[in-house]
Amino acid sequence: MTAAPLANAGALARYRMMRRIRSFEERVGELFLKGGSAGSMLHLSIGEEAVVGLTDAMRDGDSFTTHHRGHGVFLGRGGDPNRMMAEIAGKEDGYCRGKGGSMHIADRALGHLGANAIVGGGIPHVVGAGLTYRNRGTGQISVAFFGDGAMSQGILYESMNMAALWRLPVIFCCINNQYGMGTRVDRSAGARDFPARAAAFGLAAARADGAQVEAVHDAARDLVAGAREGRPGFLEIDAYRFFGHARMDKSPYRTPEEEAEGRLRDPVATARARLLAEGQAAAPDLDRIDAEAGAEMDAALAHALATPPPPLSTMFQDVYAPGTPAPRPQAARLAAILAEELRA
Amino acid sequence: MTAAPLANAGALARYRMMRRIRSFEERVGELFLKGGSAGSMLHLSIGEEAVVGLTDAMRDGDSFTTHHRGHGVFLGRGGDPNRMMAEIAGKEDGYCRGKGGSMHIADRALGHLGANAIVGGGIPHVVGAGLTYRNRGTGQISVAFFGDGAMSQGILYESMNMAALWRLPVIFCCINNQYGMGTRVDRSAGARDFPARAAAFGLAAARADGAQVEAVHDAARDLVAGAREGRPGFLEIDAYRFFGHARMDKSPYRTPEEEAEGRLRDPVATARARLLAEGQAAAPDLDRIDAEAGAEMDAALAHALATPPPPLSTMFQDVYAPGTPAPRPQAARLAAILAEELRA
Amino acid sequence: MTDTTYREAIRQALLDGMEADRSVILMGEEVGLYGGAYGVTKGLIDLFGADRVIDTPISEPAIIGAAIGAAMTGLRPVAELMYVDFAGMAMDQIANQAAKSRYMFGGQIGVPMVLRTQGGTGRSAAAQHSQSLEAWVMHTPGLRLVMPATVNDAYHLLRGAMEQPDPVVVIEHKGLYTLKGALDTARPDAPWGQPATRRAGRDLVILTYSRMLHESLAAAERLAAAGVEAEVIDLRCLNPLDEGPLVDAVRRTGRAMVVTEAVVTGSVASELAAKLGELCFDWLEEPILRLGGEDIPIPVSPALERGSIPSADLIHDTALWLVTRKAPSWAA
Amino acid sequence: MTDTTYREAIRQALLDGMEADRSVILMGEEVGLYGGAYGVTKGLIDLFGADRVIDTPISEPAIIGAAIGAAMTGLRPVAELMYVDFAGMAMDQIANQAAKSRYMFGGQIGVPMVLRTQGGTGRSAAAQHSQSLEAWVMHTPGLRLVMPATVNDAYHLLRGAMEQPDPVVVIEHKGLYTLKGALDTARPDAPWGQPATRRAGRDLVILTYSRMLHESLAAAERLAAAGVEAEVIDLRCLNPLDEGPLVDAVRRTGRAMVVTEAVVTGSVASELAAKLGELCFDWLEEPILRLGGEDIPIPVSPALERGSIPSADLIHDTALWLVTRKAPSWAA
Ligand SMILES: Cc1ncc(C[n+]2csc(CCOP(=O)(O)OP(=O)(O)O)c2C)c(N)n1
Ligand SMILES: Cc1ncc(C[n+]2csc(CCOP(=O)(O)OP(=O)(O)O)c2C)c(N)n1
Ligand SMILES: [Mg+2]
Ligand SMILES: [Mg+2]
Repeated sequence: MTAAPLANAGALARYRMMRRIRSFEERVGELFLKGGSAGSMLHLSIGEEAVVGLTDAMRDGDSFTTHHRGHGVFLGRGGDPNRMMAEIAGKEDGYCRGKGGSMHIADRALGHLGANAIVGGGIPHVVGAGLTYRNRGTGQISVAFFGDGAMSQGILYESMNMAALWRLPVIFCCINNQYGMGTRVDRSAGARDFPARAAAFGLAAARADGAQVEAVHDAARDLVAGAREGRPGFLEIDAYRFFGHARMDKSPYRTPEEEAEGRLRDPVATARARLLAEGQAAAPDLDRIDAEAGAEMDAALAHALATPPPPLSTMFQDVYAPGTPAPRPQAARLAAILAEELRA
Repeated sequence: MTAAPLANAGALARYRMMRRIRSFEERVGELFLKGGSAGSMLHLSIGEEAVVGLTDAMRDGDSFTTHHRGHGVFLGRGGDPNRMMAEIAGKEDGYCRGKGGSMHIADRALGHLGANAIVGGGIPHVVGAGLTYRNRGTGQISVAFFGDGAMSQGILYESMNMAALWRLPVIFCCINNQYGMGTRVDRSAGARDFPARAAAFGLAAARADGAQVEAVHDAARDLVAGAREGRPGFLEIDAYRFFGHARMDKSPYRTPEEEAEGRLRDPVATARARLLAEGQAAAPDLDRIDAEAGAEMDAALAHALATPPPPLSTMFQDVYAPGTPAPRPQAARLAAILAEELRA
Repeated sequence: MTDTTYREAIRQALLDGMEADRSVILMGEEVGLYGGAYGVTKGLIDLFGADRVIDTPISEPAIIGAAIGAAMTGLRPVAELMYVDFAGMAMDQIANQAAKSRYMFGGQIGVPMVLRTQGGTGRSAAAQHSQSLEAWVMHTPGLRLVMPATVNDAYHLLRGAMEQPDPVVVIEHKGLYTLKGALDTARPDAPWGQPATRRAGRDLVILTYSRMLHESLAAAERLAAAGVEAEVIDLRCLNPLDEGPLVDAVRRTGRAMVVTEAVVTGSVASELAAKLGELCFDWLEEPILRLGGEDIPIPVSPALERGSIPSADLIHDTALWLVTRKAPSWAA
Repeated sequence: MTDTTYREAIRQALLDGMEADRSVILMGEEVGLYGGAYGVTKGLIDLFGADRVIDTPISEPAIIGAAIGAAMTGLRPVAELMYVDFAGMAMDQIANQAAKSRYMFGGQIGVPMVLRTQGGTGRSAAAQHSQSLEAWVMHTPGLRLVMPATVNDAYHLLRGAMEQPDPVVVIEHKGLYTLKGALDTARPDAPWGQPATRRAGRDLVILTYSRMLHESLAAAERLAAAGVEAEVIDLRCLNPLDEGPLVDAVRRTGRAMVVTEAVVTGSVASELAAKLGELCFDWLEEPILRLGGEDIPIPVSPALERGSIPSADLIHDTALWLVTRKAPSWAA
């Protein structure tokens, strides 16, 4: 343990969170290799940890939706790695009882209104949340997290327009990792200035360097403050997707050189270097943080592997609210027909 | 007949066309009052005649799609008032054999790829047409005409993005008549600068005064020239919807004062005044043009009322291409079951 | 109990629902100042203000999406899709988001919203404004679906929908807004979720809903004159479907027809015929017949439009055949 | 005749179609550089260039819309919707535009395009990436619908689709891409538009399509061992449907099951059961049974996912009951 003064506890906390995200995502990769994940649609947010600059500017009670690459955002807002990893493994102990998986994770208590496997699908939900907060004057905000790919989805513009029109406490956060699957952003965007698009709809819009969590945080603080007062915002986090789109993708559509360069823009390493350089933390502090994060996520992985899958009968639960009849299983339907037949 | 020199035959031709549109739309209103229209979903383009500034900048072979308020655009591109009015009356002699009506009129020969009753529905079709022209190097362009209401439809932004990305010979023309049904544009748009939105997607964008057909024409000529060279464009025509949304709407949501003021921005009257003021035409010339337009559209109205409706059996045609079996009529299906039953 | 219209009954349900529960909001295109494309929401913005009666831009996907988010966070939105035909733009939000959220999230997050819309023919509104798309909704687990045919149901089915913990799609019929009838706000025609027998009969059962109820009842009157007693059951609540009473009626009569306005292929009529065919096989004297819209887009010409959907005549003739084996003239 | 995979057969059809007709273009998300989310279009961009193999932004409505415009003006686009689940965003362009243009415009403007997509379970892809939405398509007049189950059909149904004058939706199955089988590019399994009898049998007929064909054939093998001969018919072309051969088979055997992976309520199975119930009533010994997916969203857990759709076991047990009246254990 060292005695170095932690001038900026917030920056150190953000470093810790980013490290936890990195470690979590690495364990998700292991889960897959061990055959323990539910499917292979696992999208790692490694390289995008600076989103913590925004999640950390939010408050308890604020809500959010994420895209398919949302583990980092969720952890940033307090997600429990055990229940997350269990969900990714399709286990009963997971956040969604093994029904949602990586792409459909949610936590009502933490304001996580849901990850979404439809590109852009969760974006309008924050508009609705914003309506609730505005109508009730609660001071909450709601944030939509999505990728650069969603910049091509019409529903984003419909949603931004509504937010601006109705002055909703809402933020749209585009985590631009430069790729939508194999398509680099210059092959999907007719013009590359995303904040300009948002501004044209009347939003306060900014871009921040995704290698610098503190830069993201600075931009985020302003936008969050504005949103709370009914000035909706848009934030582009300029990052790089370190690995393939999903677990099976080896990214043959981009060069190793580009990847190597992109990975230099590592928000975790950058934050570490800065904390050290500015004397805000000493190496052993950070090493301990790293080790703790690793151990925490090792445990989450072990838990996910060990905990049991959901029983078959749970399949019929949660289609409708408790108290309303569940759908009749097919076997029961066939048996009903059969029973009648035998009787007749 | 007068001897006044017609310095600008184009301007006079545009006047004539605008007058024809005005007269046509007035007859559509009469058709409805006479009970001769197929339904009441009739959207008159009175007040928006300056769109002729763009249709007149297009060439033979160029294609276009329109929205539900597209009579004027179609006439501007050469639509036959007889067949148009007959279609609006749901008659067999109409452009679409009485199947489409006012909101689904088309003319393959003139490049009219279809009016659309879905706000925004026809916009992406010009992107596809643009692909065809680009791939074949034909030099044609394709233009989407739509209202300010479609500025809230996500598919517009998806389409503009594609056009910019692929450098397509395409123009998006927003006829802003200040209203989508009862909603004035400031109640539907988070920010009011539509060309700025288009520019943010990489389009050449302009706004023109919809009371001045020549101003529209000037802007349109530039955009059309650019589009032919693969620089897609966006044009907002700033106009006013003189009457209700559709035939039944008396516009209680706006004041008579506002209406009176809006109607001062009359492109037909403005053009007439300008032609006279600049000595490009004498009043008798213009009176004759007006009278001719009126007579022509009287004839179209009479034709539409007189010509017969389609026979019932045509209902089953055109679901699929000729040569492929038509859907079996229900009566035939029931009769087939019945016949078997009787036999059995 | 008062005499009123289908339109007024819906408006009354919205009004009563909004007074009963401050979390209810309305949102959609033209629901405020304009009062609704069919005048259903007239004046409600004056009563409840623009925060609770929200005119939206023409953005169907985001309207439904915003309603979902509002529902997730504590409001009870009644979102309006002006025509069910526009569902094509919003089916992702309807079927992938609203319908599946509770399930995907393991029961954590419900979406207590109502989607009001209207469909059907009768106004020469052509192929993109006249469809009956309830089959798309019915094929989507997680959604509930009700379709009122009467004035009283216009009120009660909507009121009930506003109290459900899960998304309910309410499809009105554009041809019924001016229908007159009795409204008793204290007494529904039947409990929410159950079918209603609109006419008793021993010879065959006609299963139907929405506007086709009235064609079916008209046919049944004429059948009675010919000595054939048709039972007419109004499904009302299509999904989940309370099949018990339908099964009982079909078994009792041994003959059944399902009548809908939708394109017959892949329709609710097909679902009903299939299901009842399974459950009533040994009781059936004749095949369960489907009567539906022709398998074509809706043409704008009034005559073609009318000709493309079942009429009381067609229902009558077909029913007569089912019972008396007397072939109608068109079956020659 | 070569042995290849379903994936390769589709790729070959695209390749041959593009070589045969210069107006054919491919467009969709990741169809170019990436080679398709399931690797189907690998390398085609190198062969035909970026003008004919067009990587699009993630804009499903505009992708389909652009394909429509291209088709209207002379190209023959094969647009790809990466997952049929995304149809929800694009149903307006599919059902209101592509399907209805020819009709609304009185026959003037056809839309000769193909919409390739894929559906189904088997990869733990969860509720928004595993659906079988063919019922939505089938309920839309103006569309044609084919769903290949075999390697040879993967080629021929797509090639045939690329020659149709009207929009064709081709729904592949994500669980079949690695299926191996014989491809004879000169000889389809049956003419385009018609069903194929995959196994003859006298005791009952199983009507199915797409991946459920293979479960059905596996069940039929086991049934044969028990002395029950099931005929297995692969629908292949679902709309318009060539009902003649189906009617013949059902009348011949008097017993029928329809097996699909889709949610059973409102499914193609319902349509088939209803239609054949009408046309085969007097020949039926037993009700036409529907086997389909459970009426739930698809859960991500592999065990739950598998448990939610019909298995060879379920098909076998149910068929055995239909023929022998021997109740399966789960019906106790
Ligand atoms: C509506 C829709 N279209 C396509 C897909 C398939 N898909 C999944 S992720 C993805 C790329 C998304 O890119 P981006 O938004 O940048 O997010 P990233 O994966 O880079 O985090 C695509 C095309 C989808 N899931 N949903
Ligand atoms: C997708 C869709 N949503 C809603 C409607 C109903 N509607 C028809 S016209 C209209 C207003 C359109 O306004 P605008 O685009 O400005 O065109 P204008 O009528 O002013 O010419 C609306 C909401 C529709 N036809 N399609
Ligand atoms: Mg990305
Ligand atoms: Mg307008």
